[in-house]
Amino acid sequence: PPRRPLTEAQKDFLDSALRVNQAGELAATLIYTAQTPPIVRAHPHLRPLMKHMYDQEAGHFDYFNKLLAKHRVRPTAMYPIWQAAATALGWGTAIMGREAAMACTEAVETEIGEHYNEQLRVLLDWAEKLEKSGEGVSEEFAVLIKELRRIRDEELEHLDHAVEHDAKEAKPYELLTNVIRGGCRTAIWISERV
Amino acid sequence: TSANSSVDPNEVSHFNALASSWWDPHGPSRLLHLMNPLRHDFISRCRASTASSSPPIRYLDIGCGGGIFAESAARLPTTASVTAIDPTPEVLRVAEAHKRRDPALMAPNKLTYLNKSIEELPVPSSPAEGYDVVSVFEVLEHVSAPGPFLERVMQQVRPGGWLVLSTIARTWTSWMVTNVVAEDVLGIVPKGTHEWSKYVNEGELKEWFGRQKGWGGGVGEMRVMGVVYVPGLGWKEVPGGEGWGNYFFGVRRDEV
Amino acid sequence: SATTPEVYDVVCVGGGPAGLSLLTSLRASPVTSALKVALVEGQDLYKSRLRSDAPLDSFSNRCSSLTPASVRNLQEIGAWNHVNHARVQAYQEMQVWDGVSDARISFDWDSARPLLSPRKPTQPTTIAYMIENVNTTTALLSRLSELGGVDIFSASRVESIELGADTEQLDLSSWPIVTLSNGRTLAARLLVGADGANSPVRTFAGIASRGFDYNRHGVVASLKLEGPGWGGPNHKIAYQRFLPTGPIAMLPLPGDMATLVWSTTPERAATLKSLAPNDFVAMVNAGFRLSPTELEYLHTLPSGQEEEIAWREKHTRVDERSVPMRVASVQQGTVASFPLRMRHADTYTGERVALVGDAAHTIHPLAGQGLNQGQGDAASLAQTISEAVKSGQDIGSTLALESYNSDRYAENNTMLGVCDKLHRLYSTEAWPVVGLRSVGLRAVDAMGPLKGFLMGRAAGGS
Amino acid sequence: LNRPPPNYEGHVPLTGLERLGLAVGSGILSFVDPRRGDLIAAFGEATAQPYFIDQLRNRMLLNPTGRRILRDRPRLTSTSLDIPRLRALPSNTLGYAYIEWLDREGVSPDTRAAVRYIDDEECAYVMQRYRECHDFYHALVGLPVFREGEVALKAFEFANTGLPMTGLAVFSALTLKKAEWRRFWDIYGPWAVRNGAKSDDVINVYWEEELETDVDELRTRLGIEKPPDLREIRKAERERKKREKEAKEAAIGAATM
Amino acid sequence: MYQKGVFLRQPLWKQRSAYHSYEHPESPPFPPAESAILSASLSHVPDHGFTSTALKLGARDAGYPDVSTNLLPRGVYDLVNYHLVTQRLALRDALQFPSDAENGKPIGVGSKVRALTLARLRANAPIVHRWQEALAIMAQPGYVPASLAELARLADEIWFLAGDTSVDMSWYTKRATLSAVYSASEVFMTQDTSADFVDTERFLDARLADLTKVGGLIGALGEWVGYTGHSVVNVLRSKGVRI
Amino acid sequence: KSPQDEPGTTHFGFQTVAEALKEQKVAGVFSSVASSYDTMNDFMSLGIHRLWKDHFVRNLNPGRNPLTSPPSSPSEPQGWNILDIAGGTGDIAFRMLDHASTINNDAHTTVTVADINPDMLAEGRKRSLATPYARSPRLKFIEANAEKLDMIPDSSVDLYTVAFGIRNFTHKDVALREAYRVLKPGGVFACLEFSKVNNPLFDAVYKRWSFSAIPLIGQLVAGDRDSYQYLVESIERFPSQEEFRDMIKEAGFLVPGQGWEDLSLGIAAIHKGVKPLR
Repeated sequence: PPRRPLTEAQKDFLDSALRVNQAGELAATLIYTAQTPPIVRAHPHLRPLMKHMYDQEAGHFDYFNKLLAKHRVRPTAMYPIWQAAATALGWGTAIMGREAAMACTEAVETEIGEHYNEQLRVLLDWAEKLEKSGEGVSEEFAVLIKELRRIRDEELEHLDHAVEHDAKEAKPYELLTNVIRGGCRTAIWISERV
Repeated sequence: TSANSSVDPNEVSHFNALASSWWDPHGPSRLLHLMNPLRHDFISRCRASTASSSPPIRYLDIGCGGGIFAESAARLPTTASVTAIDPTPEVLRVAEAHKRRDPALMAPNKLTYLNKSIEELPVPSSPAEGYDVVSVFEVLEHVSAPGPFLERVMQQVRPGGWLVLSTIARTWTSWMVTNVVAEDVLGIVPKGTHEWSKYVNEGELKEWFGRQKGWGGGVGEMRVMGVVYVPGLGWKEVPGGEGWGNYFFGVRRDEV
Repeated sequence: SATTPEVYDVVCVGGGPAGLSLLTSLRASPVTSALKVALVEGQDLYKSRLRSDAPLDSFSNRCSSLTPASVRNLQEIGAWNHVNHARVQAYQEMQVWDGVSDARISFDWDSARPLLSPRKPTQPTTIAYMIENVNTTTALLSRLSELGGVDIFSASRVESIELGADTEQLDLSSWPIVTLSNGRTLAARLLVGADGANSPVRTFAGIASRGFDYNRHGVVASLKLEGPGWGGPNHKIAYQRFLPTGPIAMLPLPGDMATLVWSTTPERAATLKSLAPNDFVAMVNAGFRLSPTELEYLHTLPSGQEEEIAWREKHTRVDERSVPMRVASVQQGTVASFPLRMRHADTYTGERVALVGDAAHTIHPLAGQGLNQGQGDAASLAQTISEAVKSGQDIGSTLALESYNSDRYAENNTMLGVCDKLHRLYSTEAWPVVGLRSVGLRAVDAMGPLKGFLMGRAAGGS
Repeated sequence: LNRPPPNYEGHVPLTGLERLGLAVGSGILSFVDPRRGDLIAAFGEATAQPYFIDQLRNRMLLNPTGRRILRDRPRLTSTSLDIPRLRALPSNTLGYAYIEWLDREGVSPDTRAAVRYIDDEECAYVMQRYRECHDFYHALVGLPVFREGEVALKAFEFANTGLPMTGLAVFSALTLKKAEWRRFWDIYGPWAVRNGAKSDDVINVYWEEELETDVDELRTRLGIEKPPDLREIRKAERERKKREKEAKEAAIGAATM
Repeated sequence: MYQKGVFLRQPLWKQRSAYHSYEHPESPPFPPAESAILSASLSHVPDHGFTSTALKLGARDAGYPDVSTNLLPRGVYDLVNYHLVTQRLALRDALQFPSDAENGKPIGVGSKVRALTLARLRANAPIVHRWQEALAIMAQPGYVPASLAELARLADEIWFLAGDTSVDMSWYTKRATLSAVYSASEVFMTQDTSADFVDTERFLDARLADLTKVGGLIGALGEWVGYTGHSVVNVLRSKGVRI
Repeated sequence: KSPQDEPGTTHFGFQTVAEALKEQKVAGVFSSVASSYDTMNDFMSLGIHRLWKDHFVRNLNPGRNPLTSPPSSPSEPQGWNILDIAGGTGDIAFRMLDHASTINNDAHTTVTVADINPDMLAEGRKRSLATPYARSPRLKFIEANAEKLDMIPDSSVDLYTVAFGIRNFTHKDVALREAYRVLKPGGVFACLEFSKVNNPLFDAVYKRWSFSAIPLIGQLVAGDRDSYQYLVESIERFPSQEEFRDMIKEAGFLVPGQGWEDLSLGIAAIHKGVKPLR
């Protein structure tokens, strides 16, 4: 059967999902960029790790940029505000010390990982329905699902790195992680809409 | 993480963190690093003032910590060998790891670390076996009984050699500077490093060594240099500073 | 063997003036002479040396002005007497004027003295020395070979730079390992990057370099004037005229020779380079005499400038003594151009890495400070290394290198900023800006002490 | 009073103060009595000096024909122009229009005063050239010499050359009668500004070589639209007013009977 | 499909989402009946303008009685909107850019934008003498948001067809400035009497030139501020300040 | 009819009654209310219903303007043939005729007013005497049940309007199919009716007003609480905008845009449908 056009709700979901992912990856790259100088100056042995994590995040960011341009999705209007916020967050936690920076990475990565899982659940649900209706999953969706899985796994890998480098020992651990996770959730909620 | 994967990664990263805290230029031990050049100046000033033996010199560093002074002494061209002892094994492993990063220090018995306290260190069989320079930097203020400690240390010094130490005077200003400002306000020294009651005044040292026979007999054989840390500019020599702050104290064992 | 790298204390990549000056300082000072030092250079150092008997009527078009401070530094490290002095030209006065409004300032020590006291005879009258870059490098090279003790890898490119390995005997994981084109590997306790604007060492150290492209090209040429200059052979004058498209400068060389540095737009630079010699000579003379509008038209002509300029000069009133002597001829094959950029690295030091010269910063040539900054960097780094050796520190540790960065970064940054702002100030013809800057220029010219202070700073501060 | 030496024969170097005095004096007097051609000329020279004449010369320097004019330095006098030959030219050519215009206005090319107060010798020639070509501008745009036409042309010249004298001359429009002012404000003012700014520099036209070209073709080449002919409008205006008067009288006549 | 609280998911201001799928076909912009009436009415616009008369005539042409013009929810505004949407969608195949310009180097995005904007303006030519009516209709308070949304979609279409793939803040500034330039040129065109709208073309070029100049200035200023900020931080770091 | 009723019964306000009985009850309500019908509507909508009706008619723009539309072939009827269902008092009919003749100066458009309730028709005839169309052939009153319009031939009507009437029909879907039958291809079904308020906050206030105040006023002014109670309940029973639009679609009509236009935040709504050409 010929492929049916996407419903309005599906298009809305994809539109805001891609927008929020791009905003998230932008924030992630800027956090690492701001964290690297102070951290690497104090702990030179961390330079390869920070570079590795940054390269992966830059890869994600580039992937979502291409996706946004290809599917003509509007980037978030809060772009400069997220840029400033992410740089401030990265630099602030780096100044508070290595553990605080790792705790910040841990908090952000848990939030982003959870968010990707949520999106994957919806997409898998669509794929299942398309499969059942015999229309078959479009190549677009298949690639998107595969990429989202890969990106989520890399984010969780960063999470493990952070925990491995004493993220838990940051001084105000509870306060710091909760504030950052709350911030991330609000940012995600806003980016879905604006 | 290091090649041998048998070690649990958490432990390795914890060790890396501790090691980098010793050798982090902006870390907690920044002040000690900045004090190194002054230590070498003081030693060369002490040795120059009296006709002591010509180089190469054998050093003994007591309470070497991460090896900050020991490594720099080992690199000097005039140094024959450096022996550095410290009771805590953890810190010595840090020093050992950092030593392997510099081929110059890997020359045979150029720089040896011993996990011994001063008591366990064997007394040199003959006076000539002693060390030309015995350094006790930032240790005295952590020792509960300075008297017996110094007696054991003095046995290690070769006649004509120098005992050099640096510590903090027990005064109101030193309490304010080291405990309140350095540790709590600026946080440039980790909390709980110093205990004010154990500080030793320069006058007490001078009087104590005066009573030791065979020590500091000749003129200029007992020297003092007061120093203070100015944030932004580093350690600065302050004449008369020994009265109220950090100071260096050097005493020579008489040629017998 | 290729596997275990040779361990060096200092490996300097790049044999330019900055790198050579650093190595010469290290070899010359007793404290640091014990260090094991290596120099890596892509071109063949020896082939490009200045022949001692090079004729005095042909000069390289790559010249720079050495400030008295740089010369003093070269003297200290013993390189100055290796210089071919016959090819060096000191100049005692510098005329700078605004091409649009003809506001003029003249830098010379006797007009820059404090108001009351007459100039002390002992004070030097020279502002700076014009010297070919190749002359400087040859002098440094001969001084270096005189000192000996440097493993020079000439004509060998740097294949790659990576961090070493943590083996049983040694932990070189923080040491940069340089692999050369001939397969040799050098482990550097301190890797010095003196390897030019896009320096591989800087990229290895992960240090970003920020700045602007000026969309301008510097046209250089060696010229023969009609005479030794209005001040005679022992009072040489340098000239710089600020045109809206960029400054045009004529710097004196021995005898009747002079070197030209004309910063202009890429299109105009291309036109200038394509001109016949006589037209080019006429254009250089016009550059100092005719109005910016005239020059704008002349650059549109493919050829025939000479005749057009001859006519126009009859109708333009110019005080010949306040502009350089007429150019007689241009030395064949010396007309070339290079893009002008401003770059500044984020920091000069990293773990076991230090940057000197063009690798750390590229500056607009209008103040002729490019080479001097490099010499200043080299001297300061040599001083830092000797302090570290004296106090037994590992010369590659970031702690030891801190003093170099804090000593040079702010000063270079100010000089870069001043030249950049001067370039922007003088690249417009809007009459309000022209009016203000001309008033400012005349004011500074009138105030002797302020001018003296500026000349002191430009002469290298120390 | 030691004046600096003149740069060219007939040059009278002025100090800043004298220049100001000349400018103000000649300005006011020429405003009062516009027929004083020499005063207008002096006013033009006094005000052009510091910046404006240089701008005009620079615009000539940037244009190939402008440079040729500066190099050849042609002069427009009755001798240099072969008047009879021009009369024989076909009626649509510039030369013929110029001569026919000269006869109609009863003006000769020699009435132009020499330039004396511009310091730079080349700028003096530029002012001289501008003054001599002034009549050609009349021919080109067909504006008559009497006050209204002159003001309209001055407005055009101001927009085209930027000389302050032409700009200030526009103020003399205040002395126009109501209807003339209305016409200037509605038709000729906007025409002058739009065409003056948009078209090429008239100073860069080598008139001597353009004598044979067709006037309309030259006008389109320079990008100037021909303004409505002022004479016809005035004639039509007058007839209309005359007819109105007669009609009014007839009406009064009828009423009285 | 996506159950999370619908009210929460509803974007603050409802706009047709821009996700363009390449495999799933696009649903047609107008239902068949409406597009029949509207396309027929468009042909009457040159004579009757954007009025209900044109709608009635269009309905009649499409075989509908006059009354069925009620099929259009917003009446005459739908006719204007129909014109805008069809012209926007027609842009896609209006211009085929040769793979590379005659001098070898590929045509820049800027010149493509200019060509596309000009093509869109020229598409208004047949009804330009009626366009001021349309502008009046669009200016009614009820229809202003819809018209602005359509203008934004046009700007997005032009930038997309020109091959612009930037998805950061410049995405907004580019579309906003292009919308402003386009609407200014459109208004200018309504009173342009020159042959083949040469004046409009010159007007458009002037505005685009202003745009690049201002863009260049802002870009240079941003670059300079960024550089100065970094150099201040670097100088502080070189003096040992721990930032 | 809500599904849970047994077959054959329908709801009368909130009571469930046998279907046959509903028509009688409805007729009873309207007979008693006929005279004060307008006052009732005023109270129900605070007088706004007059504005709604004006907007409704202007929006439909009845009548063919000979000046602007092309000269139609003689065979084609000049004006529109409009059928106004449940328009007893003629509110809509008079407005349609006024609009057609004054705005579109069309003298041929005819309006047929049909209502099930003779009293409402009588009221309508009485009022029509005061209008210029008293005895003109352009206005006809017929008594008919919207679900059985036998007297109207197929595909004969241009415009089928029903204002505040359809909520009282027992079988709305049948009435809709009947409308589909009588309308010409391209003809328009237009319905103005009370509807659901979409803003939850405003809805709560409106419910308080309609359920407590209106029956009370009905009793005080018209002395008839039950009729007003029924009217208010019937509004609540009436399907929402989406549901009613879907019913129109099921009847075969093409629906413009989203299908309805809310008036005063949804207190009332205009639903439209166009019979496709086929």
